[in-house]
Amino acid sequence: MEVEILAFGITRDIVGGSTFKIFLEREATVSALKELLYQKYPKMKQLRSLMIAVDNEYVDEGLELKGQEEIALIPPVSGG
Amino acid sequence: MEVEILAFGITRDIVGGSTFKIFLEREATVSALKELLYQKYPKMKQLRSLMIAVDNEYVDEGLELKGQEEIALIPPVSGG
Amino acid sequence: MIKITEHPLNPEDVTSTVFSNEAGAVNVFIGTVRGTTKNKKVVKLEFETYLNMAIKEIEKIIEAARHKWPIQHMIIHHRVGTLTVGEIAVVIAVSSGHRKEAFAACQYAIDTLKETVPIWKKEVFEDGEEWVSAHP
Amino acid sequence: MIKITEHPLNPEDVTSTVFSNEAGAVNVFIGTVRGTTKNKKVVKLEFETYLNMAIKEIEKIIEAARHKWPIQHMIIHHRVGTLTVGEIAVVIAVSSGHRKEAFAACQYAIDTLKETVPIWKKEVFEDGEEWVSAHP
Repeated sequence: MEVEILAFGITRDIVGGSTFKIFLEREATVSALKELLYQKYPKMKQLRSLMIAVDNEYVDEGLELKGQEEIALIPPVSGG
Repeated sequence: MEVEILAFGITRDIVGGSTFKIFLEREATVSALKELLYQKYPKMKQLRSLMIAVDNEYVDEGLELKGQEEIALIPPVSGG
Repeated sequence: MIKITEHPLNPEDVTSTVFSNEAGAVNVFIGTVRGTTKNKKVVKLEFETYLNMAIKEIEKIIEAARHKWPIQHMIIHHRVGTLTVGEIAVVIAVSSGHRKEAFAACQYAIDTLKETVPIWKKEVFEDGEEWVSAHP
Repeated sequence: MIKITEHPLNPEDVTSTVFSNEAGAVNVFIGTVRGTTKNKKVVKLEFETYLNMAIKEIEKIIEAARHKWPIQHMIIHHRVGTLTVGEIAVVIAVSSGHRKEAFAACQYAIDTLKETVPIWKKEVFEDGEEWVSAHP
């Protein structure tokens, strides 16, 4: 399945845009998504951390993605 | 020697004025002054604490008074 | 209670909102743009946010603070967009009956905001730029 | 830097004075008159001070805070005279490079002020009055 992903901060710079599309197996886990991202964008491996948010919530690596969610890359935050 | 003493807060209420005079032996200590005060104004013994300030500084009980200082009674403070 | 905006923040507006006749203490934290970082001169900061999620995460902070301490009110305003040196990035105001809780809740709020709320800042120097905290 | 006055305090004036391009954090404590204490309704508070000594003791607090933490500025304003419920009794503002020091120095300042600075308050209730903390 093709999913659209939101990218913020340094991940937006790495992927070259605020959204991008990626092909995932059906019910791929968040962990599998991160592996794919690291393959496609090796610079993401150098980040201090990379969290995934699904529908505006931080999620665990084991969560299975259905393809209808709002998925976002959350590099280390630095507000305040 | 007769010394004039400033009284603040609840000590002002106890002595009935913002200044009062008291007779002290020459070179009486702060401790001796407090004893005299407790005798003359027993309500001062009920305070949570009673500090003496000499020339705008907290002083120890052993300090000897010369009679020329600015002496003040400092009951428990409660600013803020 | 929560605002994320591109417009300048006004600490007085935030603070005046938390006063209450039942509160004896108000603590306010204001984060401003420092002129230097790691001995480099900062020209400006660019803040961006994942807005809906950021609002949700700030709501969680306020909710958690209410459970941890008997606070009266907590208001959090954060600015995004381009900020120059000296400008205010965040204002957090807390009121409570006694001072200990106001300090603790305010410090908890800014510490947690910096860990969980999806807001990012890029420092722009005279000779380059850098996403803050992105790399180890 | 230090003000003890019978006039209303303005937190905005105090806060704006501590901002600096080298400070990334500002912490402000505001103490207000609570409407109830020990379940009794407060009508008003009467503050008095031993002015010269109070200024000296506040100077010591600021000096000690500067030695303990790398702070930029610390301002302390205290009101005296008659205050009604909700009015501001004290404002302390501190700026520093990083937030931890601003919080620590501000909390130290209000904690120490309440222990050492010769200012006294009398709570006036509907049916009596009491010097705060005078008795055990």
